[in-house]
Amino acid sequence: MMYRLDPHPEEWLDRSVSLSFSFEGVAYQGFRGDTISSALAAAGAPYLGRSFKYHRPRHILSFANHDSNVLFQVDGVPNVRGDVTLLRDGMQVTAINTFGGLMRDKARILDRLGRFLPVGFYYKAFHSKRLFPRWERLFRTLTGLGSVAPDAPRQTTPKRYGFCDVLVIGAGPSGLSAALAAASGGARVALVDEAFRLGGSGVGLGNGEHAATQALIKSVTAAPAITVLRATVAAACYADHWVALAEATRMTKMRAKAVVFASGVIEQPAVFRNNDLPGVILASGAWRLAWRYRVAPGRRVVVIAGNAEAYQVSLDLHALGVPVAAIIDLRTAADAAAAGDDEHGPAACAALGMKILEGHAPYQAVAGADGRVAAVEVAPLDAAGRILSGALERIACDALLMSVGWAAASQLYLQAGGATRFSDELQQFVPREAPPGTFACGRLNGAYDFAARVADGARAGAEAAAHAGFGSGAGAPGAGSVSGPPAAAGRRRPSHPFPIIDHPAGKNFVDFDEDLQVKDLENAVQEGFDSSELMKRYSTVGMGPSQGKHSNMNALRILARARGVGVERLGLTTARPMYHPVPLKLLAGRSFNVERRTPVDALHAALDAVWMPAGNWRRPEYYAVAGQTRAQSIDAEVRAVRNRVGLIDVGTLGKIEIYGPQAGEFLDRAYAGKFSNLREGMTRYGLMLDESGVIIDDGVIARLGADAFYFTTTTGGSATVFRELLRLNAAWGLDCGLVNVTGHRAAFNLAGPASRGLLQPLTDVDLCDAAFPFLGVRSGTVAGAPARLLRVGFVGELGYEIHVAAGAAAAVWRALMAAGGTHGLRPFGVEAQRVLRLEKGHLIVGQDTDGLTDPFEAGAAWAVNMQKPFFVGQRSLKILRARGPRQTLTGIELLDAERLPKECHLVIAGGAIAGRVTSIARSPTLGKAIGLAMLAPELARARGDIEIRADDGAMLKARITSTPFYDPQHLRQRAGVAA
Amino acid sequence: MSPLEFLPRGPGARAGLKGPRAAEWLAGRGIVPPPQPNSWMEQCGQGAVDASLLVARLGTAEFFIEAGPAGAGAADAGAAVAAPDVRQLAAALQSPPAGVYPVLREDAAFVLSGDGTADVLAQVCNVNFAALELQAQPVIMTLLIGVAVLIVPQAADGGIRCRIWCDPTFGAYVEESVGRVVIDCGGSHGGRSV
Amino acid sequence: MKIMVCPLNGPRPVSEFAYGGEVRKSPDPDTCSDAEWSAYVFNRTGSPGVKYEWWCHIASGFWFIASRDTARDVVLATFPAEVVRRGLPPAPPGATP
Amino acid sequence: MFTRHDALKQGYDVVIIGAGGHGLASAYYLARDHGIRNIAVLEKGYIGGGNTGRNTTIIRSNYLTPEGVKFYDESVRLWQDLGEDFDLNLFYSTRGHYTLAHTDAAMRTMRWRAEVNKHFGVRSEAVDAAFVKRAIPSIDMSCGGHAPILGALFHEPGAIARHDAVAWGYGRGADRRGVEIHQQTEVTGIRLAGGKVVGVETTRGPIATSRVLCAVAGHTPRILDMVDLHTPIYVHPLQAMVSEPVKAWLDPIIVSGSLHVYVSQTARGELVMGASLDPYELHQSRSTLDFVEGLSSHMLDMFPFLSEVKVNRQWAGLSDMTPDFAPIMGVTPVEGFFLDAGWGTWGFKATPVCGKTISHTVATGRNHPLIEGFTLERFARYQLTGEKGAASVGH
Repeated sequence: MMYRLDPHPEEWLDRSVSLSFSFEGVAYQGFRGDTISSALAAAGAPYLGRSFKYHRPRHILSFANHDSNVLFQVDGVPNVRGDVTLLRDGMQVTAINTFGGLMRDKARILDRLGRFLPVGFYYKAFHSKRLFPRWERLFRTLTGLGSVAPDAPRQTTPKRYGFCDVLVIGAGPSGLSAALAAASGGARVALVDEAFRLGGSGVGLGNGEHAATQALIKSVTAAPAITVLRATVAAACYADHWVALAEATRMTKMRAKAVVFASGVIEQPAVFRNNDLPGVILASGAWRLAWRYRVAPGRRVVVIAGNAEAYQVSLDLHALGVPVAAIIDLRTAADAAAAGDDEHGPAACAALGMKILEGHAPYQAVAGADGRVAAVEVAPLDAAGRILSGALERIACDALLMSVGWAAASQLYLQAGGATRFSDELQQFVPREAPPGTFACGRLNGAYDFAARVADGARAGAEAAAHAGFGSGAGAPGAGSVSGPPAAAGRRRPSHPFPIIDHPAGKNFVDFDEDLQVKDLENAVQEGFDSSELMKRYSTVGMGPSQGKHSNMNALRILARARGVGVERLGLTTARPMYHPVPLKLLAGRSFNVERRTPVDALHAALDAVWMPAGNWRRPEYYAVAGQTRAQSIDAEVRAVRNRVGLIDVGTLGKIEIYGPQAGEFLDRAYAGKFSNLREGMTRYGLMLDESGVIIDDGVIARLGADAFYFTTTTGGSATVFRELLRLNAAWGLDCGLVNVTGHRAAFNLAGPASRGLLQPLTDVDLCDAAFPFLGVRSGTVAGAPARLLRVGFVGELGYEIHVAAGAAAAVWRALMAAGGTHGLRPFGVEAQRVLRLEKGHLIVGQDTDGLTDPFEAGAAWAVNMQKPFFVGQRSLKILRARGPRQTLTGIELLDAERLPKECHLVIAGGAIAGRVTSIARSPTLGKAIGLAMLAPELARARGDIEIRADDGAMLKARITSTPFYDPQHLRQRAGVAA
Repeated sequence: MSPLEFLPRGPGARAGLKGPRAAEWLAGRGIVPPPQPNSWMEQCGQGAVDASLLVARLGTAEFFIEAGPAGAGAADAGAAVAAPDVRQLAAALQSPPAGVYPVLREDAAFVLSGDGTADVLAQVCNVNFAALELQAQPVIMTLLIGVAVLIVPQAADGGIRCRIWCDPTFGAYVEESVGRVVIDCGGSHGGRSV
Repeated sequence: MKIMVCPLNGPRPVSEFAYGGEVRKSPDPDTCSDAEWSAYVFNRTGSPGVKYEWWCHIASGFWFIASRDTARDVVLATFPAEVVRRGLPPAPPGATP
Repeated sequence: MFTRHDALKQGYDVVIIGAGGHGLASAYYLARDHGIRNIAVLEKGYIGGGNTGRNTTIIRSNYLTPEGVKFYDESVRLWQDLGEDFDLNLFYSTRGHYTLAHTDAAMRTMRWRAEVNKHFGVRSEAVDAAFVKRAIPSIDMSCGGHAPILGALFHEPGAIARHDAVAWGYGRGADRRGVEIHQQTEVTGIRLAGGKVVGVETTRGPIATSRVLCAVAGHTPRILDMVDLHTPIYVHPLQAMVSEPVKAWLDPIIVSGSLHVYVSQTARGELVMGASLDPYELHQSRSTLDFVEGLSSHMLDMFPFLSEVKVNRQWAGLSDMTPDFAPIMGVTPVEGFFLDAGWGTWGFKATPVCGKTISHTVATGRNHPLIEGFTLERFARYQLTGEKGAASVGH
């Protein structure tokens, strides 16, 4: 049972503040500074969680942000890591994924069934088509970890861009020393570590290493050029030294000129039966618990040893007041000596009365009545490393520590493009080729002894600074660092080559996240999944929340043994972001969503506009009128335009000016029509094609002067069309220049028989037909503001598009509305405009055309001038004309105006699809239902009746008719019938 | 240092032009075009213009001119003085000679200044302002929370101060979004604060 | 995020740029066959290697040419757009086969 | 499950390049249905290690063109029996598939797809906002206020499956029928004589064969260079990410074109999420921060309550894209060289039907009727198969 030790001056606790919280409904106390796990451990909570698959009781393993069996539901937040989450007063904590509570989890039955559920089992069962759905429902209730609450609010947290010369990841001795070296070279350094305090988690209280580390910390905190980010996870490394740094409530996207990886190593468990019992802990975890939080792992502690650190930890624990009863060393004294260990450790431990068993291994841990570790059964190993289970010795303990080796925390280094090799001496993957600007040091780099780590850090820091342009060093730009580790470092072997002990009854866990045992991995290999990638995918080893940080290395050893090859032959699986899981909220940040508003947006709102989204814009779909339905309002808006006058904001259209002697030629090349022959003061419809002859945009092009044109694009196309025109201009190199005034100019369309009468008093432009004919463009003022007037007929009435500077827009709109009262002016929205243009048979690019429609199919050949020497799409049109249309845009009239099909309902002929309705509306003007349809050419040619199938299958009859439906001779827009 | 604030600036008097002969045209009107692409200069009372102007060179052949001294704030007396001259320029550009193309400038304009400006910029813009040589008077064309902007950064009592322009139809979005960040950073936005 | 060095605006994150595709020379539309033309319109050099590409700095509307190794996502050099008319320089060293 | 073959034979009746789902399915059906068993499947990496193991496992047939709908409908039919055929649990789980519409233009496309689907007997329906809200009560119908949901295309048969298992199932089935699967074996060249395929060069030596099938999604152009074939295929990366497991809360598969999101929850409880294609050509499966930032933001627009849910892992695959978003399959101008490519971002769902139709094509030398809309020469004829509307986002 764990318990709290007496206060220590360097503990990470503030015992003056005690915090109360609840766990599984029971009240607990902790101190400020405690993590959830340390507080529960100190309070002697027997279990902290259940495993994912077998629901076995689990407790602290690493106490270093890898305890994926100690995930909590905290105040509604799922999968909170207890080992690194600070305790808050009033926290409500429960274990996740239990059925009936942590202590009596009903699902623990799965532990008994375990032997019936080997890896791959799920692939081999329950797959009858009939039964799977039912089984999956059961499976889905059992799986998953924490739960989400659909009523939880959205959290927005800030994100920021950061910049530094050298980023150092990891603030252990090597990282601290790297930061100091880089800073002394004059570089601006950022030093990040996920712990709450600097210094890493190196043992060695007795031998001065701790004191030396404290000294480094002092200098780092005193150095103005070093920015320290504590409790910050370097979550991922992306291209060009772009590193995501995740804090509790903020993400920093750090751009560094060089990166030093001092991310250290992750202690690895020994694999033996019941190595997952509560009370079986990684030695470094127990050290962190005892040193930082003054929690003793137990009263009778036994250590499984595979390296020199085991003895160091035992001495430290002893010094911290934690009695160590025995040390079980997998190695004989000779092995240890061969591994470069001195005898000081064992001797000192023995002197303190610790029992030392060399050449022995744990056969299995034994659980007590409380389900926690109560003893360990050990036996000697033979020369081949096989355990002699005949000669078992039982040693009672309430804590079993594992100190058998390490795996490099190389994930970020690998993400940065670094390569590694497996070092047999060290039994660890070490950096091989580091990409330019990346430098590895410390234990990650194979430097283990304290002095070597500090020296290696200084070397990497200096090289990184040099790469960033500060001081001189091996790290001249271009070369990444592969130098080091210092010769001295390699000598002793910190990791045991095979800390894995077989047991006939299994439960010797390799992966605690996924409850994978040795035999599971061996089965995978037998099944033919005998590469590290395939084994990972089949067995799911390393796919849990800790991403294999405790399992990949041992899994590789097991794979190597099964295939009879060395680990170096296998290689690591790809290390992908994230290093630790990162909440969506941090990645999302504030979630900016670009919104665009025309200058008269507020005026629409004041007129009760009902909005519809249009790209980043919002546009009035129609203007709501009290007591009128949507349809009634739209009809009224249509009638206003036909009979009196209407005003619509068309400011979202793309608006472009082009100047220069070759402006006309440019337009001739960019558009399908001819514009170099357009008379000054006149406009012409423009159709834009892509190279394959497909219609991509349209607009009106106005000639303002010999060398000046003004033209519009569709709302949706404005940005992309302008960008493409700029590209064409750069490619063609004609003598002309483009100006995008989309947002700087507002535009309204004043349309209807009364438009002239309304507008004339407000403008100095003579609006009479003689002075300003249909399709003309004029410059002048409207309501005192400089304006361009385009007399165009999209809606098919006498009308004027009024283009003014954005700053003047509101005043002009108000003036028009004010003057409009006597003329029956009504603002109209996008829906009414759609009906109006449909009555005129005008197509909308993207609605009446699709991604493959050419001008011949759209009936827009009239807007194409094939005689021109060149235009984009021309050559393809020649081919398309020969190919013939695959569809033909056709006007239709519904025979039954009561029941309308919807847009995109299909035209059916002879039981086959023969086209689709692209536009449909009930025309208040004509009192009938009209539309456009893309029809099979032969059907369109036949000009008979067609059948449209509604979504309920009803067949609706329609008749092919010519367009325009309304005012076919365009008399109204040309002459402008007086109202 | 002064308190953090984000202020929208009024319409102001602005003119824009581009084209192969734009620089020449400006010079002919007594306005010295900044020699370097993407840089700005302040003109004080040279030649035809007798008030101070901000003249920015955007790329090689485009210019942006605003009335008032480079350090102009939300409302600046100097701006009012220079306004007529700038309006004259804009008017003259309506009938430009060959090789000079008028550019309508109805930008939304802002000033971000005070203690914490750098923190706000770090949240909305991926440019390392600390690395800029401000004495070279750079003009930054970049994206700010997804919107194309023109930024004139200036040294201001130990920190940085930015004048920002963007397409007016993005003005409200930029004002609200950046304003929210400014307020979160303890500053004030158009008078509003926490 | 990748850094792209814009000839006008200097080094900027690639998110400030729009990709305009590979620089491609069209056959003479007046003399080429339909097959040659459709090949030009639809076909692409899909395999990895160093390619000359159109890139646009969005905020300044500035188009330029970048030579980029599409196997490694490394930008080897950037040029003003005129090079497409003056003729592209030969592929620089560092090209992946 | 698989046999390890130490050496390559001197020749094979058919050589299949790529041991992903498509290559192995083709081998499986060639052996099972066409009696061709002397086949080598060559894989430069490991079985299912390409896009088969990188996709987001969505299976659907709610396409836009008749060619697409018929093809994928047949695929879905095959999928449903695959587990029993293989005697292997593919976790094939029919969840229902919603493609959300946030604009009236999108709503129109949904209706178009629904009508074409129904015409060919595929269960799809354009549904309104209320229907969506009932089906996914936890979704924020305003999507953060900037993309209100107007309705959706509801596709009942939409499903997910355990991606790796599909490759394993086909691989095991082929293996048992005598097909040789050679991993870590890279094709370095294809030998032609008189415009015909006569052999293949590999890192483990040459092989004689008269028929080669190229099924190497994302790497197709490199193989095409070996036979000097020019196609519209270009390669962009496609990224995805997965969350930590949480208790089951999401049954259907949700896709939003406007927000560029698709998401489903696996049987293990992970949320598998994807977005649209990376913006520029690249032949490298690197991850980017922009991707997870944008996707996370849009996920929270739809499901704000996931703010604290953690992203566990992100990855990428390479997609061969085509101008019309339809694949390129079948015979080619090079006799004996068959193509199964251009799968863009949706090849996984086509795995079984590809195996079926391509095996027929390889065995008979004539394109299977179901793939006639997908031939390479459609471009020269300007006869594109406009699938963009259904495929651009959605996978």
